[in-house]
Amino acid sequence: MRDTNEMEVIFDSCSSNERFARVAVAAFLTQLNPTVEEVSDVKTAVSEAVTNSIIHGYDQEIHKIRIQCRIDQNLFMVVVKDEGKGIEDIAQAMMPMYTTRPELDRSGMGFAFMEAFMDKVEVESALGGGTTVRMEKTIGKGRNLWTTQSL
Amino acid sequence: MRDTNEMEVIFDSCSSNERFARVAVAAFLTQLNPTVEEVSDVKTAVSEAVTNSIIHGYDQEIHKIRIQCRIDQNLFMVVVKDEGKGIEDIAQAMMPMYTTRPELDRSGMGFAFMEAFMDKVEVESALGGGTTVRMEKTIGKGRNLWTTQSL
Amino acid sequence: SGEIKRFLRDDGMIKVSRSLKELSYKLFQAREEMTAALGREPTIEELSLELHVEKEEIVQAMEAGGEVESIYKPIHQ
Ligand SMILES: Nc1ncnc2c1ncn2[C@@H]1O[C@H](COP(=O)(O)OP(=O)(O)O)[C@@H](O)[C@H]1O
Ligand SMILES: Nc1ncnc2c1ncn2[C@@H]1O[C@H](COP(=O)(O)OP(=O)(O)O)[C@@H](O)[C@H]1O
Ligand SMILES: [Mg+2]
Ligand SMILES: [Mg+2]
Repeated sequence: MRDTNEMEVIFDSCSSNERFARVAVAAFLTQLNPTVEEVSDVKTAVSEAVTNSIIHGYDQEIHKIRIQCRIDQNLFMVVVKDEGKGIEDIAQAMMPMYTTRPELDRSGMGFAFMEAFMDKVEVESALGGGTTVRMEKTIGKGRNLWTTQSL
Repeated sequence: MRDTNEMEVIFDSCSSNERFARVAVAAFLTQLNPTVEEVSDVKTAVSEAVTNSIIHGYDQEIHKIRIQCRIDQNLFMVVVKDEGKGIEDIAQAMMPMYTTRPELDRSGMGFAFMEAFMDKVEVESALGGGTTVRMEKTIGKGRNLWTTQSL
Repeated sequence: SGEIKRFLRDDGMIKVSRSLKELSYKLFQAREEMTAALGREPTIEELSLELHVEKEEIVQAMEAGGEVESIYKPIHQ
């Protein structure tokens, strides 16, 4: 296999596409031979970002969400992008338990989950200018260890 | 669910992305609650079109392939697009057993499979201008019939 | 031949959602067995070899697994 590979998926911001987005990203990720747990970590993080775009970015109106994935060796990079209303104070938005939509039963833990399950999370956003969430995760960390153990 | 839904996926034309593309399309199609047979029909057709773009369109160089899917009620539409070398004579290319790459063990049955497994296949292409394959399939045809029979 | 055709037809009527749920149950079992045997999490590739299913299909089945886990859990406990 080549060392790098890229894909991009663009879809309507309806909640029925959340599953589809997760599967598309997970299917692309399988090239790195992850464990079930690594796949679920990435799926959870992507889900949180996509839900945010649907609920907060677009206020549940239907517009486009774009996910870009890139594999470089065993590094997996995923970017979730909307052109929605944007975030005024990113640092505040990323604080655990902070939510602007408590009435929708939001827990304010979306960014906290992304940070817990991925190695790196970066948010770019501006009021009225949409939101871009960039995440990275190295797949197969410590796997050499396993190989050594089983020898 | 809304009656229409759209997605688009763009990926590198390497053969390791073929399976990814099939599953991305299948995951999107799942919304129509298809049978195993319907999904495998669509996957086969998409596979053939993607393989053609990789092998014939791009001569196995790495460029982009674009798949667009649209659901409208129970009609599933999928478009596979490359910007590769194009087809000179489309009618001839679509004839069963016709292949320009017998040395690569091609059977010349790709378009025949697409036509067998989908309700409609349309090809647009020009030498040097890339190739677009548009396919349609109604999902759940005859399902009422079956229900009636089993009563 | 009418009978055979109908048999094939019925077979084709299995909903993909059901077949993915079945696969997700097998996946759940295989993952537990292999984790115990290997002393670590199996990779998707190892699961795909064990279950004779493409890696991409395994992640699709994982997605269908949510309900299955709750259905089958009581049996395991
Ligand atoms: N894509 C986005 N567009 C606009 N605002 C966002 C977006 N993502 C997150 N936010 C803001 O950041 C806050 C925190 O997000 P998150 O941690 O996922 O918690 P929750 O979604 O439960 O509110 C949200 O309440 C919202 O105000
Ligand atoms: N995307 C494409 N770009 C250029 N040529 C194509 C493309 N798809 C099909 N063709 C041409 O049409 C022919 C028939 O295609 P197909 O029926 O799939 O058979 P095969 O792939 O086995 O040759 C190919 O041999 C090729 O010459
Ligand atoms: Mg959230
Ligand atoms: Mg072909």
